Amino acid sequence: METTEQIRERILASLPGAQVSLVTNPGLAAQHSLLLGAAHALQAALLLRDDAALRLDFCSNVTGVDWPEREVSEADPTAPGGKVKRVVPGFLEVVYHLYSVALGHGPLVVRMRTANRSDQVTLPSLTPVWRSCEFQEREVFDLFGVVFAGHPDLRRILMWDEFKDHPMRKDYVEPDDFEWEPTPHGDVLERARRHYPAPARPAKEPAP
Amino acid sequence: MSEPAPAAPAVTDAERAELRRHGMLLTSIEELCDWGRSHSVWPLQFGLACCAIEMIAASMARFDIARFGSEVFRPSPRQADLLIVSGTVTKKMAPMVVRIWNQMPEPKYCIAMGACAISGGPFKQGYNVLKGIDRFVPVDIYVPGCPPRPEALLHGLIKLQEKIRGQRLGTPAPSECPVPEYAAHDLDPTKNPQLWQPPVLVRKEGA
Amino acid sequence: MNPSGLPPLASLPGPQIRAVHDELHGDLLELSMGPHHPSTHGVFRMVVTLDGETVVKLKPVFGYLHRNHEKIAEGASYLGSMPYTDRLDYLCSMTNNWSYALAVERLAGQAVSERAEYVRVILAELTRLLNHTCLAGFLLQDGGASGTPLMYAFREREKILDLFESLSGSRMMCNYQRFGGCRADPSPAWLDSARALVDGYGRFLDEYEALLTGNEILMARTQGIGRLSPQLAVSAGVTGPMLRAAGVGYDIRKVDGYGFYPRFTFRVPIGADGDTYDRYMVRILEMRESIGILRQALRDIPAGPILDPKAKQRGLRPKAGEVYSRIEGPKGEIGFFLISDGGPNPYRYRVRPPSLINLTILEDMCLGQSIADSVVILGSVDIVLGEVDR
Amino acid sequence: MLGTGLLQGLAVTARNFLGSFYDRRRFVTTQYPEQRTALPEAYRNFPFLVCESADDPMGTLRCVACQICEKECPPQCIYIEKSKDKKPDANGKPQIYPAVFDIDTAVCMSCQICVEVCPFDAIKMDQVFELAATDRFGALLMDRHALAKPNSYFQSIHPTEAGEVDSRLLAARLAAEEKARTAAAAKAAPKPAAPKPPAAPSAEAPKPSPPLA
Repeated sequence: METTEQIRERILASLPGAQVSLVTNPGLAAQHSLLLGAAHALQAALLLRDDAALRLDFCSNVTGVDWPEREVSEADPTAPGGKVKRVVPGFLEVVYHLYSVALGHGPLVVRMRTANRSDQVTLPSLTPVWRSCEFQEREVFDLFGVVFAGHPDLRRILMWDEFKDHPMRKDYVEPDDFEWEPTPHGDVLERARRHYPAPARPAKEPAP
Repeated sequence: MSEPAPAAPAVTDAERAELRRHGMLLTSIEELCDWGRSHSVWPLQFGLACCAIEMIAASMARFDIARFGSEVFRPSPRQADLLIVSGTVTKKMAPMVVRIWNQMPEPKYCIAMGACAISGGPFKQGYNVLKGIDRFVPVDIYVPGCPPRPEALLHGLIKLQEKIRGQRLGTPAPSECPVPEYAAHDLDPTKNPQLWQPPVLVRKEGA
Repeated sequence: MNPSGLPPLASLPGPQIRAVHDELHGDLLELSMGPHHPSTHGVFRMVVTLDGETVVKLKPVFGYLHRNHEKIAEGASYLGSMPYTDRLDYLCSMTNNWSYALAVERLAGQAVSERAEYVRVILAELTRLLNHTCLAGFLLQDGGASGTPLMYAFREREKILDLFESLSGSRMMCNYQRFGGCRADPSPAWLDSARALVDGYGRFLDEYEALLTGNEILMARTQGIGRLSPQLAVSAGVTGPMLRAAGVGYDIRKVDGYGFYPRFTFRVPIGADGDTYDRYMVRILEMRESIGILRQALRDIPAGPILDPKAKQRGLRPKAGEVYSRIEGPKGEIGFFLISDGGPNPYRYRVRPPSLINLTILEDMCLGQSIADSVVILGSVDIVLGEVDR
Repeated sequence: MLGTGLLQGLAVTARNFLGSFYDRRRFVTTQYPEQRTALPEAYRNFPFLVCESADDPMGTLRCVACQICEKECPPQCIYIEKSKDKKPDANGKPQIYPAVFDIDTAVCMSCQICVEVCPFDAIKMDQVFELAATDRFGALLMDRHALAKPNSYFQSIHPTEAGEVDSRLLAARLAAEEKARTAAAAKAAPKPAAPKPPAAPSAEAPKPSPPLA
C-alpha cells in the first residue's frame, strides 16, 4: 500500500480544497493516520473506497476517543519564567480503520474531530460508504456523544434510551452504588465511606 | 413471611432414624412434599453470560444434572421452580430478570451463580453493572467462582435441595418484587431495601 | 420470493376464497424476541415485524450484557486487562488473549519466543475446534434438533477444556497469554495428550458429519436460507467464516501472516451460495484445516523458553502512541485498538467485536424469510453476547 | 435417495446409544458428589495464604503485607492493613505482617495475577470449589484466618510448584546464612578470640523470587 503521505496527496489531487492532514503516531507501531475535515470527509471516504489503487472497501473498526480540555506548558522566552501555560480545547475524535479485501492491504487510519465536546459535536456519518459503520457509529454516539449527520438510524445502542450521559467520556461520574464495599481502595473507599454511619467506618485508610 | 410455630413432633428425628434403620419408613405430608420438591427442581433456561456456558455444561453428559432431577430446563418462567442467575446482570437487564422472577410460580428458588451475579464480580466497577442480583430478587444460594465449575453449581444445587427439605408447608408470603425502571442516570430505585440490607462492616485490628 | 408467504392470488380458485385471501392481509405484527428467549444465544433481543410468518423488518437491540469492559480497562493496568479479555468471547478466551497480547507487544515492542508462537497457534486452533463444534451444536439446537448434536459437541468440548485446564488452570477463563510469550510451559505429557486429541478429532468430525451434513431436514432448513452477497458482506465488515461462506477468500491468518501462520500449509474454505448451509459447511471444513495446522505445529514445536523472564508484565508503560492489531478469531476479526499516553494504563482501549459487526446484516439476511428461519440464521452468525455488548 | 442422510444419522445415534452400554470411552459421566474428577495440578479457584506451620498459622504467614497483590488485583477484591508491630518470620527476621487480609470471593475472578506478582510466594491458588453459601456477606468474605493454609497443604495440591518454591526459598535461606557466616567470619578475623555464633538462622529476608517483573 502507498504511504499515508501519498494517500493524502492522492486525496488532495482529486479534492482540491479538502482539509486532509497527516497525524503521525510516535509509537513503535507507526500507524500514521489522516485527519479529515468534516466538510469533505464523505467525498474523501468515497474516494478511498473507490480509487483503483486503494480500494479500501472494508472498514474494520470505528471508535471514538475523548480528549478533554487540558493545560500544557510551553517554552516561551518572552514570558516570565520562560514558560507559558496554554489551554488546549477539548474535542471528540472518531477513528476509522480501513482495509482492502480486494487488494489485501491496510490498515489506513482515518480520523475526524469535532470542534468541541459540548455543542458542536456533529460529524458526517460514513455509514453510506461502509455499511459496517452503522452499529459502530451508533456506539460512538451512545458512549461518546458524537452526532453523526446522515446516519440512517442514530439511536442509543448499548444503554437504554432514557439514559442521559455519555459514559465513555473521561469526565463521566458513575452512579453511586457503593453501599457494600468490603475491599475498597482509593476512590471507591471514599465513596463507600459516605454510606457508612460516622462511628463505624469500614476501616481506616491503608498506608500508601 | 409468617410461619406457623411447628407443633412438637409426635416422633422425634432420632426415633425416626432408628425406625428407618429397621426398615420402617415414617413420613409426613410435609416431608413427602419437600422430598418431591427437592428432587424435581426445574430450572429456567436462562443464560446471561459466561456462567451460562458452564450451566449448559452441567446439563450435558459429563456432569449430568439429570441425576438430581433438574435436567428439565424450561424456557418459560411459568413452568420453572429455579432461577439460576448465571452471569452478569446489567442495569439494562435487571428489570427483565425481576419480571421473570415475578412470573415464576411459588414455591420458587434462586441461585446466584458466579461472581457477577452475586456482587457484580470483576465487572462491579462498571457503570452499567448491577452489583448483585440480590438487590432486587431474594437469593437462596450463592455459588462463588468465575465461572464456578459445573461441579460447583451441582454443589449449590445439593445445598438448595437440603434447604428445600427443611422447609415447612404453609402459605408462603407472595414474593412479588417491584420492578426497577430505567432513569436518566441509573435504575430507579437502585435497590430493594426490604430485600437487601448490607451489614456495616467494622474491622478490628488483627481480626 | 413471495413476501406475504401466501400462495399467489391467481392460483386460488373462486372469488370467495380470493376474498378470504384479501381479508387475511391483516396488520403487521411486531414481536419482541429476547432478551430472555431460548434461541437468542443469551440476552440478545430482536424486534421483528411480521407479515404472517414472514419477516418484513428486524431490528436488533443490544446492551443487555454491556458490562463496560472498555471503561474498566482504561482504569486498569495493561496486565490487569488480560483476564477481562477472557470474558469477552467466553468460548474463545485463548484467541482473545492472543489478540490483546499481540496488540500490547506491538505497542511496547516486545518480541515473542519461538516456542510461545507455536503454543499460541496450537491453542488458537484448539479454540477454533471448540468454538466451531459448539456452534454447530447450537445451530442445530436452534433448528429444532434439541439435545443430540449439542451433547456430542459438549462431549468433545470437555476434552479440549481438560487440556486447557491442565495447562492454564481454568476451563474457560484461561488468562494464559502474557506480553512476550505464555504463562506456563506445556509439558511433553501435555503435548502428547494434545496429539492424541487431534488424532481422534478427525474421527469425531466424521461421526458428526455423518449425523448432520447429509441430513435432509438440516438441508431443508438451511439451504437457500439467509443468503448473503459477497459485496454486502465486505461492505458490512463481516469477517470470519461468515465472510468466507459468502465467497470471499479473506483470512487474516493468510493476509496478515501474524504469528507463525506463514509456516503452516492450510487451505481457506470458501462457500458458493452464502446461505446458512454454507456457513455451517465452511466451519466444518475449517475444523479439518485446523486439525492439519495442529498436526504440523505439534510436530514441529521447538524446545526453548516460553516467556522471557525479563519481559515486563507488571507496571508496563508503553511509549506514547497507538496501535490497532487484529487476528483471525473463530468468529472473525478480533482486534484491539490501544492508545497509550505513556502511563501505566491505556488512554483508550477498544475491542473490535466480530460478533457485533457480523450482526449488521442480520436484517438483510432475514428479510423475506419466515420467523423460524430467522432463528436459524441468527444461529449461523455465531454470536457471543459477551463480545457483542462488551 | 431422500432419507438416506436421516438414516445415516440415526445409525450414528444408535451406535452411540448402544456403545454407551459397553464402550468405556463413552462412560463420560462423573457421578459428582460420590465420585470426583481428578483436578489437574494447575487448577486454580481462589487464592489462599501460605503459612509455614499449621499449629500457628497467624504467626508463620509468609505475607509481609507489601500490598503489591492488593494494588495489582484486577477486580480489586483484596484488602490489606499492615500491622503496626513486627513479628519474626520463618528466618527470624522481624517483619511487618498483615493485620487485616481479606479477600472477597464474591468478587474474585480467579485470574492468578496476585500469585504472579507476589515476590514472597506468600499467596497461592487454592483448589477448593465447593463454597456455595446461603449468606453472601458473611461466608464469602474471607479473612486471614480462613485464608491461611499450611505449606504442607500447598505441597499436596500443587506438588511441582511447591517443590520449586521450597527449593528456591531454601537456597535463598542457605545463601543468606552463608553470607551472614562470612560476614561474621570477616568481622571475627582480626580478633580470633570468641567467634560469635551467626545470629539466629538468618538476617536476610528470603530473596524475592523472580516473578513476572
